[in-house]
Amino acid sequence: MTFELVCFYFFGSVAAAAALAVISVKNPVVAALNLVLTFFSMACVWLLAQAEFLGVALVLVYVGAVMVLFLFVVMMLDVDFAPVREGFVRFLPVGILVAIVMLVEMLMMIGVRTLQTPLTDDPATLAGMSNMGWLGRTLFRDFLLPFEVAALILTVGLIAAVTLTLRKRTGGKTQKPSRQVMVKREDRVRLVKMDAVRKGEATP
Amino acid sequence: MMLDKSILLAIVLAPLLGALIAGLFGKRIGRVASHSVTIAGVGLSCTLSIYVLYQLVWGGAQVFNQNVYTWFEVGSTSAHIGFLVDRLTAMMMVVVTFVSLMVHVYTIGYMAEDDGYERFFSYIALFTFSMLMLVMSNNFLQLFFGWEAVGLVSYLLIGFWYKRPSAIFANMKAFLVNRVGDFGFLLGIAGVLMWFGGSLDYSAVFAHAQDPSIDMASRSVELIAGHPWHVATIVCICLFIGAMGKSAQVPLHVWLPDSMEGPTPISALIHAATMVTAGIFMVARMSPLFELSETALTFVLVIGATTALFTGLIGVVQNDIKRVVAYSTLSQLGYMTVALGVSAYSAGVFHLMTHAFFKALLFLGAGSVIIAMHHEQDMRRMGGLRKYMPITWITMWIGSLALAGAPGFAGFFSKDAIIEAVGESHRVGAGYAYFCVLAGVFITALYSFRLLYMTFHGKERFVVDKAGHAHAHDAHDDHGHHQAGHLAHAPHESPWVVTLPLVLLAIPSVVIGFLTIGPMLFGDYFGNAIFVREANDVIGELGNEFHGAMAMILHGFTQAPFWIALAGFATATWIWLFNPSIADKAENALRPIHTTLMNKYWFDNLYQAVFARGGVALGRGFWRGGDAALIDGAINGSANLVDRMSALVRRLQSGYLYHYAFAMILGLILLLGGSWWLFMRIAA
Amino acid sequence: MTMQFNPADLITILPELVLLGATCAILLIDLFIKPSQRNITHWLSIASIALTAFFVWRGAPEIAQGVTAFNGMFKHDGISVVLKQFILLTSGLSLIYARNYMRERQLLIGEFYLLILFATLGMMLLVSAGSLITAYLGLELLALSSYALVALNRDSAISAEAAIKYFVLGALASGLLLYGMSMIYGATGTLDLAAISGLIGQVEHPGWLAIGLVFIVSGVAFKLGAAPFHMWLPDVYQGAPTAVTVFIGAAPKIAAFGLLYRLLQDGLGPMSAHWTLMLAILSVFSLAIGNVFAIAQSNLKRMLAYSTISHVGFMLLGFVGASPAGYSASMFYIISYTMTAAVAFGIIALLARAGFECEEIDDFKGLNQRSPWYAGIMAIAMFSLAGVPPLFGFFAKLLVLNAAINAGFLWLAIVAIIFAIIGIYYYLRVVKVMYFDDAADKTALPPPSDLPMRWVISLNGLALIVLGIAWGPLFDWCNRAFGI
Amino acid sequence: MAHWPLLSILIWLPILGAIAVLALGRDPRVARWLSVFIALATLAVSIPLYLGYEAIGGGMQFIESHAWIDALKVTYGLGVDGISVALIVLTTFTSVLVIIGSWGPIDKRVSQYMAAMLALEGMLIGVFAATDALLFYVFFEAMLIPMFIIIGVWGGPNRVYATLKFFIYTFLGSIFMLIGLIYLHMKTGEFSLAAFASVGLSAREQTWLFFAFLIAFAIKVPMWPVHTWLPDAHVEAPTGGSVILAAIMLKVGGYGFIRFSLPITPDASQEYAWVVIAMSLIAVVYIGYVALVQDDMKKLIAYSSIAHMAFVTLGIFIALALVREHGNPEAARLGMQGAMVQMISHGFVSGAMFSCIGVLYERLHSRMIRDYGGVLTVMPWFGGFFILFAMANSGLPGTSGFVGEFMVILAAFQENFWIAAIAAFTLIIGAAYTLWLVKRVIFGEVTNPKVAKFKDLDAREWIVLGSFAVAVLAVGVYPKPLTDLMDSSVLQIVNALMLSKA
Amino acid sequence: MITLAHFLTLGAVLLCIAVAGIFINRKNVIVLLMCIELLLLAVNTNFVAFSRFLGDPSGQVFVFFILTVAAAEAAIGLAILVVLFRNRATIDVTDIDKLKG
Repeated sequence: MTFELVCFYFFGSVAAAAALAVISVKNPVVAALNLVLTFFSMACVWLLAQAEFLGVALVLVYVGAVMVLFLFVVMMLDVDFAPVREGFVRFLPVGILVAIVMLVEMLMMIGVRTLQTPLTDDPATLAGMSNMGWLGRTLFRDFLLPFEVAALILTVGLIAAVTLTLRKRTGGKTQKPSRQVMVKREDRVRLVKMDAVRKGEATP
Repeated sequence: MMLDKSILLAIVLAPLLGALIAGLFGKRIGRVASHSVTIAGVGLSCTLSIYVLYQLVWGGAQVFNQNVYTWFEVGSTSAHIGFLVDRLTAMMMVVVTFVSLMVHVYTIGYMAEDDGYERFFSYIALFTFSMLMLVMSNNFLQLFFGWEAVGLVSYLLIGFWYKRPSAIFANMKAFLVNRVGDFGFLLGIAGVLMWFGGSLDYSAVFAHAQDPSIDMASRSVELIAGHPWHVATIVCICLFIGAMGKSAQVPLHVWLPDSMEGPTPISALIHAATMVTAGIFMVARMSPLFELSETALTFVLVIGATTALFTGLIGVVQNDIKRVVAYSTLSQLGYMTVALGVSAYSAGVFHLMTHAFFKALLFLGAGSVIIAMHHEQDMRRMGGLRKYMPITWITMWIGSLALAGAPGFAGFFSKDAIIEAVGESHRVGAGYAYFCVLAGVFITALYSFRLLYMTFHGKERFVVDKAGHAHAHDAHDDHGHHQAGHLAHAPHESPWVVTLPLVLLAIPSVVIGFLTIGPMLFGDYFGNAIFVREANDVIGELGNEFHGAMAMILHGFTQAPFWIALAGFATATWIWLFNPSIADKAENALRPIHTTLMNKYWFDNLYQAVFARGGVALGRGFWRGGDAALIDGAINGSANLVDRMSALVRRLQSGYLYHYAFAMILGLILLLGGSWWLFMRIAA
Repeated sequence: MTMQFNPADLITILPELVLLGATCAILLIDLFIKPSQRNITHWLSIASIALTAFFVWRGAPEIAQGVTAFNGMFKHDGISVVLKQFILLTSGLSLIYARNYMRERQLLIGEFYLLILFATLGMMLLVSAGSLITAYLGLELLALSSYALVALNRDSAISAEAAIKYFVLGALASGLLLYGMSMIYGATGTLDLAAISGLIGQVEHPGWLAIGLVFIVSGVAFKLGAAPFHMWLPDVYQGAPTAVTVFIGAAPKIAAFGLLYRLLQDGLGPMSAHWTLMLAILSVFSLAIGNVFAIAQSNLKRMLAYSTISHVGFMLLGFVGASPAGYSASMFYIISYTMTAAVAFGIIALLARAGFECEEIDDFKGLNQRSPWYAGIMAIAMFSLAGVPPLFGFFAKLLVLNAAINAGFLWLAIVAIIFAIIGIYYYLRVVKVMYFDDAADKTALPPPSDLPMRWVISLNGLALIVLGIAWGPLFDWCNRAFGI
Repeated sequence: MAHWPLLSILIWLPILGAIAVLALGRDPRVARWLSVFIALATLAVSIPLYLGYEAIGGGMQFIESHAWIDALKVTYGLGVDGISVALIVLTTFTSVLVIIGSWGPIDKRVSQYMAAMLALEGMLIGVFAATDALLFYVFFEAMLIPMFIIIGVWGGPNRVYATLKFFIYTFLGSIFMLIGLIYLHMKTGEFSLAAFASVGLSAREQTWLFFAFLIAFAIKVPMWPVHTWLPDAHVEAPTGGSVILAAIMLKVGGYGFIRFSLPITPDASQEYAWVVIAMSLIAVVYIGYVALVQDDMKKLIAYSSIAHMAFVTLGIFIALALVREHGNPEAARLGMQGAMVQMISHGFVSGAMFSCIGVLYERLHSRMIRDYGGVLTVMPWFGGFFILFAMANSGLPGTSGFVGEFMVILAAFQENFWIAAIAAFTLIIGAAYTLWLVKRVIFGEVTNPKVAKFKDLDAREWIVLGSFAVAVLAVGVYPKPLTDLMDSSVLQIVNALMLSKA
Repeated sequence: MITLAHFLTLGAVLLCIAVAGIFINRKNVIVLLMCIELLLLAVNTNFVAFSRFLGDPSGQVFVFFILTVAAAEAAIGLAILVVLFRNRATIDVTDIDKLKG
């Protein structure tokens, strides 16, 4: 039971708990904050695996950008607290069961019980460089094409997001002086001829 | 010397040509042209037939047996159209063409006012063609062709007045009953092809049948496992079933009386003289086969005897003049069949010939009466006609005497020969047959003279109202349109075109038997056209006592048949000539018997109930129950099932995201499990 | 293992570069033109696709096993050539079929073209993926564009619904795919497909491979729309604007085929014993669900969506043999399917008018009286989908059945034809509606204003007959791609 | 003339003609004349085929073979033997009459109708001429499309049900055959029928192949119990459709048995011949009775068609049984010939009957027997024709209807007396339902005032019925040319039956 | 001391939670998007762990790309969400059922 293991268990359990909270709490804002917590603790877990860059990136990208976006949207749409539907309770055990079955199958096939691969020392340090350099080198040498494609994906994301959300304001009130001066009486006033109201017939 | 093929072709084709012309262009060329062309055709073939007969008998011509063309040829199996003309055939040809010619002439008068005139001539000429094809055939295929062709024409002619419900019912009935016979006949032919040397030609088949090295008589086969039957028996019985249909033997006789719905000339030509005797001819022709099977001959004998007696009985109670003659025809056909049954083929054929003449005479006479009575056929509304139509009267007497077998007349010789042949025979059932034929003699005399008396003698049972010349001559095809028993004007003798044939037929009715019995029965007329085994040769034995026709007449007076016939004559005279009231008394006294006879032993009702209605019911069952309910039910059912299933399962596509995801995960888990299991198997 | 960047690689991906460049150019140009001049964008996009196709043809590798670039991340071989050609073809077709429809709905915006072009680029990368990562990125490029395209009609509630469903499930699927990739990576220690298939023999944790395989198959099955991972498909096809349906109904299927082939054959080929069975199961599911669900549909787009599922099931028949012959049969099948589906959806888009979607089956009543020509083309498409000779679809079915039977999966072939018989029914229903029923109004339909579209769709329809009679060359092409 | 690709011309002339009719046929008159012209041209082309075919030897002739799909060794292989020639001539002959006959009744979308008919003709010829199984299958299936359209568009009130049933039923049958063909392709590596016939197959393979083929062809023939699509299809189809369907399409089934079942799976066919024979006999009796009670003329004739086609299947499999069990090739030839003649004859007779009903339908727009009666009084010529064809339908000697049944019964007798007896029952039941029909429709008093206004045949109908009549009588009176045409081909098939495969 | 099993287990657990979240969830779509992020997180954990234990950087590079894509994905997802909300005024999962059958 080394220190790392203690940390791992701590962060791991926190992450799992927070993840559970994400899917179970009613309030989306709370869910989002729980998600943030999950990310934080997972980042720490990654750090335990000496993936410093990714750990930091996770915090920056997700907690810094994505989650904020989420919260923003939640606020913007001010979604009401959805009442729990009756179908939910009936369905819950089945769902949980399925999830557990899946988990068990996966763990069995991964063979976690027999799996005792010890943590070797950091390949990056073996390579004599920081984790960041280690990654960067690979990224820009071997993964040039994917890197470009990733850029494209971001572009698409940009285009798509804009296309879908940007819309011209309709119904905005602006003055058009030219039309104002050209206005005629007929446009404004209408003379209606009515025959006088006689007694008896009026006001049904 | 050899007969010329072209002559034979001419004999066959002349009537066909006439028929086609009259049929296709009748309306254009008109009545006279139509009947002249057909009569010319039939006349030609009649003269040529007589010439052929002459050549064969006196000209010393060889038997003609040649194929005209090959119908089909598949491997070793081949079928041809061809002629076999020996004396038997020649005799038939003369009879057929002669009677046909008479009927043609007669028709000119009889159908004078019918608007189907041309059609009618075309039909009868066509019939002549078909009948000639039948008798002149040298193989089974053509025989069957003619067989069905005459059936077709008879169908068309019975239904000649196709607006009458009764007529179109009768013609369908006739055709179907004949088809029952043909069903057997066709199987018989198939049997011949299979067992008698794989050929359809008479000569080959007969040769095979008589080949001592094969001994067909004892060859047998098991149609039902464990029950060996002689092939000869199977084949012959099948063939004879065909004959039963065509020659109206019990129980397939029911169509013949109804066929009287057709115009009278047809009754004379087809349903008395020629077509119905085709069965007799066929059996005689097949004598080499029938000789192989005692069983089959017994079958023939019993059927014939039954027909001879019991159909005659019905004749006694009939009041429709034509029907009386029709039943007498049935009974006479029975006689012929009996003759065949005792292997007296020549006697059968001999009776066929004589019967053809006098029965045609009787029918035409009856027709002449009917004309006079304006299509009144009920004898109870006749009587005393002799003074109005002497020729008809006399010729009818001649015909009846011949029918009753008065010594010297044609019928006497043939019938006597048959009776004696039966007496001679030792075949199983001969005793029964002997009784039947003797009793039949009495019955025959009874109804024959009953007919004469009720029609020509006694007091007139019809009224002549002077008014109403208006509808004196309107369409023949609906009789009884005016009040029953009332005539537009007094009956009178028919025109010469009607009476001439009567006279011309009366002559042979008298003399033909006297002239031909010698050669035909006891001479060597038929040569080897007819084959009889020594053991069965009753005619041969009779031949020993035969000392000429005259002697036979004298001998006849001493024989039972004569006295029985006389008794019948006396009874008839006593009852219907002098005190008809007895008839009614007897009728009441013998009520059950009378009803039985009136209902023709309920054959028709039975068939109607079982086959007609039963068939329809069965069909409905198959259709509604089998096709609609079961088969289509299954098919449409499965289609609907898919539809309903689809409508049901589509709910699974609930539209809810989480269900979709859930389905995916379930699939994933399924695959995981499967692959885990597989993985374990491979690991292990 | 690190190696320097090799400029020759740029030549290899020249077609992709061309398309990319053209797309960026269009992106810029479109910013500066008035909406009324959208035709410029339209024709530029089509031209760029044509140009790309030309370069694909020029750049077709001589050697059978093809060439790789970027350390094997990009694989250019006969297969990718064929697939790319048809991806470009169908994308071009969908652009042509789309214009009129989109214009009438004020949706003819530059982004539409950009997204389709990016998606096309993604598909091209996808089908020549030589490494898990290329496959993933190509897939995402395609997927993200598709999500946006489906939602493109911002004022349509059902489009948005379709888009969100598509997005969530699609993300889930790619998540699963990624998980599978991670296990594969863990087991083999490499992302390079060729290397993976080389290493599979001596992995110490075959279980990881198995689990990775399952997740990958699930992910790909989703993209293909194979049951039970199909449920997004009907909703998306129906919800998306028809013009978009034309696109996502055609080209991405070819790409998905490419993905399936790259991952399972190139990467996990040695594990075929496992995945052939999985695919067989998926195939049965897809055939059953697709055909049975389709019968009850009244919306033509939705019906065609289900029919797509059943056709995917048929296409998978070719994979169960894990043999080149089978792959080429499947490729032939997917090509024939996309060509036919393009016609079917295209006709819907063609008949649709502003404010009238013409996507209910009943909208086609009496079409033969109103516009015999297009009724005829639609009928051809339907019979081809039903697999009636002498049309394209029949021979495709023939080939995959042949493949399945040769692979010893006779039972599967029989299952397939039984469901094919059920399937006949709903295709015939469309023909029945067009030919046997009477239209509400007998007036002849005005021919669609878009002349090029009329011509192209007619040619596309006739191609179904021509390729039905002379399908040999195409078949040979597929065979050559797989080195047969 | 032999160096011309006659068969290809025969196939493609009508199909391309169909396209031409579609293209030019805006004006109905143009469509009619053009289609008649094309049909006549096709007929004309089929004459040199008949003349040029050397009956002696009876092998495949006019062979055309071009590679179609090299990869699968699929060939565009055409060739005819006597049987095919007979059927092709039947097709071209009937098609002309059908198109002429459709001039009057078809008034809406004429060009489409004519085009469908022509395309159908071409495909039918293709089926009869194909020597490559896949090519055969393509034509076999493709012909469903035009028929589907014909019934569905120009059919009666219940046409949709009928045509869907027709299409799905037939498709269901044939698709199993497709599996069989693919399997055989796997065994042989090619699709040529010759190769299929020569490849050795185990008993098990043969059995399931046999049943795969049986389903396909039994539905096409159709045999009891999978016949129920036929009455519906006939009742709803327009006259021309019924004629083509009865006269030719059904023959494809019988032809398939001869071309596929017998040569490819002889042993299984022998083992299960009793199944087919039983089905045929049931059809003769059962269907006969069902026909008896129909009150719809077309349905009646449709059922009688089933009963008559039963003689085809009976003849074919009787032949097989005779060869295999009795070693009696002579009788087998007779049976096979009978089956073939029956096919041709039924083509004429049923075509003629349906044309007759079409003539009546045109005048009264009813197919119900009860609406008619006494037609002979107002239409003497028509009545004559009708009676003639009715007689042919009930197998009267001297008409074509008799020949085939006669041969088959003769052959069946040599196999087994009882089979022959049941088969011969058709003499009675067949006559019963046909003559009853005649009695109720043609004879009798005119009850329906509309009937009284009937006009007799016009020239167009004269041509159609007259031609049929000539054909019926010609085959009936002198079948030898027909049998000679097919004899040696039949001989080859029968000889092939003798060798086992397993 | 930490073994690979720990990481893989944690990844699997997160994955299952995320998946369960997707199909159990009855609330609004945003949570679904969050679940997707969780899913990717699980995957990333796997990659990180493997790459670490294999001593091969490409795994972590892959994670880098996944993060990138995830960001774009989130953007698009939220955009679609907004569109949906504008049309429907709700993003409740149970209300998104116009397309079905």
